[in-house]
Amino acid sequence: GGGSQSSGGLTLEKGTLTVGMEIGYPPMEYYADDGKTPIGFDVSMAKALAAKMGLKVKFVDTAWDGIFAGVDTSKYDCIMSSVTITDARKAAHNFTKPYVGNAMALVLLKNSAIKAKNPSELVGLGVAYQEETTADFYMTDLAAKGLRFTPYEYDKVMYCFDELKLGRVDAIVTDSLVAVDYVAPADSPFEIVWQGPADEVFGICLKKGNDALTAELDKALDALFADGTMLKISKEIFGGVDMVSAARN
Amino acid sequence: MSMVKTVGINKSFGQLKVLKDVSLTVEQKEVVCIIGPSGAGKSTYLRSLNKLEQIDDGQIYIEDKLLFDCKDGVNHVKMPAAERNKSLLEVGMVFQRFNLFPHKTVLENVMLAPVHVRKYPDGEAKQKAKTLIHRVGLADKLDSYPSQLSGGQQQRVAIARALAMEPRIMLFDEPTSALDPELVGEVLTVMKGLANDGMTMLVVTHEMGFAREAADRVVFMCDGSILEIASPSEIFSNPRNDRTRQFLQSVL
Amino acid sequence: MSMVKTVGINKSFGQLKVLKDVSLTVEQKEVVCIIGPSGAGKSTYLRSLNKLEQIDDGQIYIEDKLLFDCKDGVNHVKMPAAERNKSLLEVGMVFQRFNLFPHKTVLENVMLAPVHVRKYPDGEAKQKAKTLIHRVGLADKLDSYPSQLSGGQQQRVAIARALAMEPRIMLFDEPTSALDPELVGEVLTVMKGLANDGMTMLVVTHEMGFAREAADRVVFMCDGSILEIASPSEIFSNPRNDRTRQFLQSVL
Amino acid sequence: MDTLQKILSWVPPLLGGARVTIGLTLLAVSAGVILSLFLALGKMSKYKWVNKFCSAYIFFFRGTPLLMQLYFIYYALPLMLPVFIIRTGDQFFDRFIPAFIAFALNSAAYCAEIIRAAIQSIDKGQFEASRALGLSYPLTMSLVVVPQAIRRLIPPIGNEFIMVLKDASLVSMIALVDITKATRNIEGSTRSALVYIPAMILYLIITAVFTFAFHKLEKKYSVYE
Amino acid sequence: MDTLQKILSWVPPLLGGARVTIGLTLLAVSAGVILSLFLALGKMSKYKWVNKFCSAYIFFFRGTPLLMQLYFIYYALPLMLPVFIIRTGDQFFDRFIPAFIAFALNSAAYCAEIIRAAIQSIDKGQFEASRALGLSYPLTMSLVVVPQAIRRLIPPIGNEFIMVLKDASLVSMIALVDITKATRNIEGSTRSALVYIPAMILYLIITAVFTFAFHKLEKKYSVYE
Ligand SMILES: Nc1ncnc2c1ncn2[C@@H]1O[C@H](COP(=O)(O)OP(=O)(O)OP(=O)(O)O)[C@@H](O)[C@H]1O
Ligand SMILES: Nc1ncnc2c1ncn2[C@@H]1O[C@H](COP(=O)(O)OP(=O)(O)OP(=O)(O)O)[C@@H](O)[C@H]1O
Ligand SMILES: NC(=O)CC[C@H](N)C(=O)O
Ligand SMILES: [Mg+2]
Ligand SMILES: [Mg+2]
Repeated sequence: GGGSQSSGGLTLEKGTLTVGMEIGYPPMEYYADDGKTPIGFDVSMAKALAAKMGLKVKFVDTAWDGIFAGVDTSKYDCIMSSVTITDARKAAHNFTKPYVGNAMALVLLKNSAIKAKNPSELVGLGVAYQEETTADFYMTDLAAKGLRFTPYEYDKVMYCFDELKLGRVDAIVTDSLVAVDYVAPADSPFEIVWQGPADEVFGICLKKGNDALTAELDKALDALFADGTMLKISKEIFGGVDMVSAARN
Repeated sequence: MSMVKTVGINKSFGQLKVLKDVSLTVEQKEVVCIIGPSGAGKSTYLRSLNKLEQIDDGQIYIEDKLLFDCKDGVNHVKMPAAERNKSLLEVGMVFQRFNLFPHKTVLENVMLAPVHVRKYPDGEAKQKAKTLIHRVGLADKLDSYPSQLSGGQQQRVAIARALAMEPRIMLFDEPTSALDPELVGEVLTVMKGLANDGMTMLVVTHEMGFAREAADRVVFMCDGSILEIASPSEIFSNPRNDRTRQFLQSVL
Repeated sequence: MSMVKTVGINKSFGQLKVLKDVSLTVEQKEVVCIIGPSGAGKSTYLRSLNKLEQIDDGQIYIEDKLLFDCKDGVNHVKMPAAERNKSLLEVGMVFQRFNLFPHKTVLENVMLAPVHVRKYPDGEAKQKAKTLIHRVGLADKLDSYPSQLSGGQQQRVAIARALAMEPRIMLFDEPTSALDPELVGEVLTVMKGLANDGMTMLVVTHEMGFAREAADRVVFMCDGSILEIASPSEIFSNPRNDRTRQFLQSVL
Repeated sequence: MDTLQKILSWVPPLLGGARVTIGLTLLAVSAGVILSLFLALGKMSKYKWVNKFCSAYIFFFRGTPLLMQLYFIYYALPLMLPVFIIRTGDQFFDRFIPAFIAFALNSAAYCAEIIRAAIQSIDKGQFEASRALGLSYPLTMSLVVVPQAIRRLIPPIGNEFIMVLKDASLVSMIALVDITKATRNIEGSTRSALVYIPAMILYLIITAVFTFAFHKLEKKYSVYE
Repeated sequence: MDTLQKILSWVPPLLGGARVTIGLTLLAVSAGVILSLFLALGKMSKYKWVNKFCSAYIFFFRGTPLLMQLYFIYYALPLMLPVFIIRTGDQFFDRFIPAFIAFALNSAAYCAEIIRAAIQSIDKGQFEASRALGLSYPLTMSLVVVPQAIRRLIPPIGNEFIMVLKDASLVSMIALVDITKATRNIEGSTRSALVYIPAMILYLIITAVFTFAFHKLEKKYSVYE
């Protein structure tokens, strides 16, 4: 594409877009059944973006704890890992425009005895979430406002769901895009009982001040929206549902 | 009645034949010394009397009672284990390296077996232990731990400990060879006292002076066989066997 | 010229005074035996001649050269370390527990110091080592490891190893007391040979037979002091000091 | 001054974590020692199958990472076989108990080898003297061997204790708030790594205190030496 | 049949993880042993400050959890002091090298105690005989003490090696794909815990092979015993 010449010099490794992601966040980024091939929404998007920019793409699996430090210390060009755009993060990092819509979600077991209809009714309960994520911030915020619950923090979101299934926590707070994937199977033991406002949109995160590459990525992203690629990826991943368009409104 | 009688004992460790047809009878109140070079099988013989080693072939009688009649390592004497063990209690043993229980005081060392094996009441066992410790000259060391005693003192405690079980025969396996030369005397004195009091004793030793003075008979063992049995005066002044003569020359 | 001369040596371990004003002179070609009870300080004295122990007070001369003149643990003889070490090479030592290097063969044990300390060329050191090993009767054990030898053989290797440094005086610290009685003879024979060849020797021993036969003078030490020095015949037949008499009675 | 105040405010959560770290360690090593007694005797047993089972147990738990054992016991096993789901009605214990089980099973394997070595280090002469005095095997063990082995056990068991104390940091993976997890929580909220300093000091203090305690204990059991 | 095929498909990623596990262990223990030589000699040194520094180093690394040391070296230190940022131009090495550093520094502390114990276990008589023969301290060390110590080092260093092999599972926390991380990846994508079984077996095989190798090595160095 047209950006190929201009983008080449902007990346850490010439000709390659190095993408940091916490692989293990289905359906956004996770490993295929072989345990080593990254797949998912962000993976497809990254490939399409790189193709648009005339770059090769390389994925770097990173623990979520430390993923921002990684981009700060230039271990990769950008993070495409379901990063929710927040004010605090914006102050410390560059972001592209949002690319997918998302909300905070509360997940319980089906037929749960727990009657909470939203997170502020989780008083006295054990709540699982992934550490250092927006779910963590959301619950920490509620705690600061006086909600008394027991937090259970995990380094991978999959353990939150394991824990709920085993009955060792009462509820999970997580991104709705993840939650829908876990409740989708017919025999899923989980259900989503609440979704917050749909303003928890995801963007690509870059090192503060890396404006040139941010601009290039935004340009390529716009192009993918324009040519329908984003919609196609969304429908593929989310069973025919369009989760992307709302992020652009 | 003989105290200990062995007939045709054989014993191998793997390929190595350590005892070859060893027959010996020790009469009551007799003191028999076994001498011989290192590796002769002296310790193995002594230990087999006490079931510390399992013999391959041969018979062992204690006080005329047949306890072992072995063929290819299998004992053919049918007898309840408890009964055999009871007979074996007639045999006391003193080791080269004392083998006192380091975590017990002198008194506890001597009392332990009478209380737990003979089931003597505590008070009685204690009284008897004290008497025995007194007899070996350590009345002032009742509450010492073995590590606080000299080698000679430890060996005397070991003798008292063995005597506390009221054995009818005492086996000694080089009881003085781990001792400083100065300390050998005190242990030999105790042993001579025992002999004088009529204890039956079978003593492996390198102390030719003791053998000469205290033994009724001296046995010379070499390469797993008994080569000569004689009175001390005979064996020391006029050994019949060449190997005996050679050995005595090297150690005297 | 005397080989070793010590004047007023004192040495303490903490509160324990182990050597008290020990003065002794060993002339060239003289064989001096030190006897005495355990804890007398015999080993400590021997080791202080070799800098294995640091004396507190007193003087040590080797071949009339003053190497140590100590006061309160400080040596006041100013001399390059290399020079002192060179003089100390005149003193060879044989230990009770042999202390051979277990990872080296017999030949390597004997060659090691000549090659690395005296810087002898390999070939020459090897030739000399072989001669010495032959002399102690182990020509067929050149490539054996110490663990493959009997105690007596090991001690003979240790003697050859010490001799390989061509010392002018040899110290022996109970060279036979870790040995089985049968093996004592072979070591004493080698030592007697050395004495006959004119080696100056200072020997701590419990072997009264050796002292009687080989020593020019016998020193009796007790509680850190020299109590008696006399010829063997004198000291064994007619000890002047009570403590000497008592000691000799207990060991003879 | 401000920094000091900040650090002081971290002390209560760190101490809360220390309770979990120390509690888990004490319980797991205690249970491990008891279990290991059977394993050690089993591995020295003449019954072939007892012997094989104990050897396999020890080989397995010493041959795989504790982290993996923890994941397996905490997640995999209950997910595969629901009988292994532990429900106490208290979410803290729902995770503390599996962690305790994993650590105790693991520690048992290490302690078993320690106990075996200690028993085998007892001079053969002690067994022979006991035999010569007519003591039965159980009497020999209980009156002569075990009392002597205990003193030799204290240093290596103390070592194992310190090992488990540090390995307890793994429970942060299953959302138990030990010292390490408390540290990372504070690190996350303050966005500063300063908290590592008091946390490491806390670990060092705990290690030192327990090392000292085991040293005292060893001394106490060495009167006779 | 299908299950078998599935399990077989996990073998390549698990073996890939094994390369990281084994590579990290080999490098870290080798570096640790070299470093530990200085620490051990330092701790036996008569220079007070050298001695104190080495003791403090050993106390610190043995007294705090490896997981915390890893977090500290990988996350906290570079954030506080940018000089500690390691950039190689290769993502794998960017995390492998800090992990290697953490493991080597940690292992050095343990190996130092092993080496010290081995040297101190050499019979005092060996030093005395060397002295009596006129050997200087360096000659005594290099010709007499170290060659003997080496054989005694092999079993405990082998043990330490196996320990590090298992501790290497901690690198899954910094997203280095060792065996444990590969296992967790497969667990995540298959949503089944079956993968733990081949993973544990792989660990056991590796442990067994290295145990055997160290055993052989020990034998080779014991000709003279
Ligand atoms: N448990 C054992 N296994 C294998 N060989 C043994 C065992 N016990 C003894 N032997 C061997 O049996 C032989 C006889 O040993 P024994 O101890 O009976 O000799 P000894 O006459 O008592 O010698 P010493 O004077 O050295 O005590 C020796 O060659 C010894 O190495
Ligand atoms: N390094 C040391 N530290 C403390 N005390 C020591 C040391 N070496 C020896 N002693 C003590 O010094 C005294 C003399 O010891 P030394 O070894 O010289 O005696 P010895 O005459 O050689 O006795 P033995 O016949 O037992 O060898 C003893 O009481 C001993 O315990
Ligand atoms: N990969 C993730 O775990 C993202 C979680 C969440 N969307 C956040 O940004 O904090
Ligand atoms: Mg014997
Ligand atoms: Mg001495």
